[in-house]
This record gives sequence, structure tokens and C-alpha cells, in this order.
Amino acid sequence: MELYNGPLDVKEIFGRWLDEEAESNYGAYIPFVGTIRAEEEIEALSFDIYEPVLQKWFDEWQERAKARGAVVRMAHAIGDVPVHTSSYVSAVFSPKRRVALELIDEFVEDFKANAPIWKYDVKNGERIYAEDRSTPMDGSGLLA
Amino acid sequence: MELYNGPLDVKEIFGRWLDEEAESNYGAYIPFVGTIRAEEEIEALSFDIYEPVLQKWFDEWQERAKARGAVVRMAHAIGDVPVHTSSYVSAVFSPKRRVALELIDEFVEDFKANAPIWKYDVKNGERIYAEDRSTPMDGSGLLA
Amino acid sequence: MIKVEFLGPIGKAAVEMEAATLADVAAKLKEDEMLVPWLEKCAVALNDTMVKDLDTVLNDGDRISILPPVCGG
Amino acid sequence: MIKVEFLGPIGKAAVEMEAATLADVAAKLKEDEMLVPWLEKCAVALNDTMVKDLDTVLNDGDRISILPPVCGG
Repeated sequence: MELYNGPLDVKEIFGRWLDEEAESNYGAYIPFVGTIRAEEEIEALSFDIYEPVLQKWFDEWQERAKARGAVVRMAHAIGDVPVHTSSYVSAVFSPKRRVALELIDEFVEDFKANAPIWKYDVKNGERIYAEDRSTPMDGSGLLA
Repeated sequence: MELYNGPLDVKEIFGRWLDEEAESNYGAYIPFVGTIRAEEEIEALSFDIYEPVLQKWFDEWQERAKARGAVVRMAHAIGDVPVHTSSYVSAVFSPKRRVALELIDEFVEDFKANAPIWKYDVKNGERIYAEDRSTPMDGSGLLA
Repeated sequence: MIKVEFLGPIGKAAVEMEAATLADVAAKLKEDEMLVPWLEKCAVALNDTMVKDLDTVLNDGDRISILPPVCGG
Repeated sequence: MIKVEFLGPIGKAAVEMEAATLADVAAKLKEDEMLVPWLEKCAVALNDTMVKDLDTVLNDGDRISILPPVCGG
């Protein structure tokens, strides 16, 4: 798991992961690259991350992937990420394509639902919590 | 659609596609990279391609992707591709992640089933048709 | 004494309190009207492990994190 | 006259023949015993468009491709 201040160097990350698994004999490598879209006059999105819980979430995913003979990777930005740059790269490596195609879908969807990351629109230099696009994590409402 | 003699320069392809869509306002970019696995003592895999039918197959996929607001890309090797190098890269770009995750799965699976490409194991310099891993295309048996 | 931290957009400083279980924490946090709408949609971690049981017993020095709705990526 | 090409691993040179429909092509190709096992698992293109109907009418100069089982990627 890799966290960066500001936008990700997507080519460096993609290429380094490719090189690091070059001799691992995986037949399928599927990255997912998330890029900030220009919409509703935002200048950037901005992210807060709670790293200890994110690390546990990721470690559990590593175990799940390992049980299926695969490997998962992820990189995410902290702070401001301007429009048309990337905030998120995740990837699956596996021997065969079916497992890779299924895992990347499950991994990205669970990431959206349960990774402890908070998103803000940046407009006129102001940070506004993206509440309408956010999802309560599993187990929410416990203290209500 | 891009065809190359021998292994693909995966980083160049990934980076160029990323750059070419940098201003297109797609939020999700999912490449699939297929790499030759070392197994059963092969030195390489080798590929024949019938380009006119492959181009039509790809053009139809471009239309299907466009109808969902997305773009597909693909690159494939012709001839010998040594173990641990790559023969195939395809990708989907789309505004949102759900369409991208669904399309990359459908696109790669239909590619495996219907792209007119023939695979051979290369052992001791000899090319052996990978019949047991090959799939009859839609409509097969018409002349039987 | 345990410590309660409010993550991301909640924008409230950490508080310390006496609490034997998570139910005690819930009762005390609900005294703050500003927090009530957050609590309905927040998940909870105890010492960085997600918890789902109000009867969870707390020990001196424990750290509770309140996690509002997320949107990574 | 139409032309029939055998793609990929079939390893047979193209042949020319007279044929009014794809059914005629099927009948003629079945005379070659080496081809019979291939025909069961091969798809067919007419002038590079996939076809699925034996009644497809052929014209002088048409080009038929015989496509054996595939495995790209």
C-alpha cells in the first residue's frame, strides 16, 4: 500500500508494479486508474485518509487475494488532486484472467464502500465534504 | 487497434493510451495486461492473426463501448512472444467505474472467444497449435 | 479514561471520558446535539479495529475512532 | 469462381471452386477427409464478414475464410 501527497505518478506506479512482478509468473495484470473528472466547476478533489484502518483493510485484502493465488496492490493520494490527474491506482495480479477480472471488481467496490478515506470538492480554494457521494461503512450507526 | 511483431512494450502502450485520453474527462481507466506464463516447458507462445476479421470485431466493440459512453483499446502480438513478456493489452476508459469494470470483463471474455487469433506453444523451436486451450468461434460447425 | 477521535469531515476535537462499554460512549456522545446526525451514519473502530457490538468492553487507555461515510478513489 | 482460404493452424493452401451457396462449399470441402474434423469446429467468414447461414448466396470473386478455434491473449 502506497500513500502520496498530491496526484499520483501513474506511469511510474504502473511500470514499477509490472517490473516487480515480472518474474512472478502471473498471466494477468489488471490495474484500475481513477482520475479526477472536471464536473460542477471543481478545481480539484481533496482526500483525508485514516491510515491505520486503511492498512488493516488492505492487509485483509492481501490475505483474501493470496487464498485465490493472486496479489493486490494500491496507491492513493492524500490532500488535493487537481482535475485530470489521478488519485487512485489499484491492481490485481493473478495466474489466470478469470480470478483477476473478478478480484479487481470486488477489490475496487469494497474499496469504495469500506476504505477509510474522505473526499472533498475543492471550489474557490474551499474544501467541501462530498457527503452526497459518500457511503456509510459496514457497521455504521452503532452509536446512534 | 495495434498489432506488433513480437512482445509488446507494455509501459509505452499504457502510458501513451493514458496520455491520449488525459483530457477526455474519463474517471476510470482499466487496462488488462496478458503475460506469457512459464509452464509445461514452453519457450514462448506464438500467434497468428487474421487482421480483417479482427478489425471488424474490434470496430463493433468500439460501437458497443461508445453506446455506453466508453472507449476500448487493444494491442496484440504477432509471432513469437517469450515467456514472461506480454502478448496482449486491452483497456477500457469510461466516465464512471461500474461501466469500466463491467466492460473490461465482457471485452476480454469476448476477445478470448471470438478474436480470430491462433495460439501455438513453442517447444524446442517447434510451433504446436494450442488446440486444447482454443475455443470454436460463434457459429462454428456451419460447414460440417 | 478512554479517548474518542472524530475522523475526516466531522471537525471536532478528540474528547476523553470514562466508559465501561461502547454503549456508555454512545450515551455520552448523544449529549452533543451536533454529533447526533453523524452517529447514525458513522462506523466505529476500537484501537484501529472495526467494531460492531455495543457491549464491547473498554479498558483504560483505549482509543475509539468515529468514521463518517467514505468515498475513496 | 470463389476462393476458400484456410486460416491459422489448418495448414492447407487456398482452393478455388464453383459454388452458388455456402451449402455447395460445405459439400465440396467434405470430399477432403483431412478437412472433415476441422469443419465441425470452424467458423466461416464471407469477404471478411462472419456468416451463419448455409443458404448464403455466393457471387463470382467471393472469398470464404475458414476459421479454426481461437485463443488470443
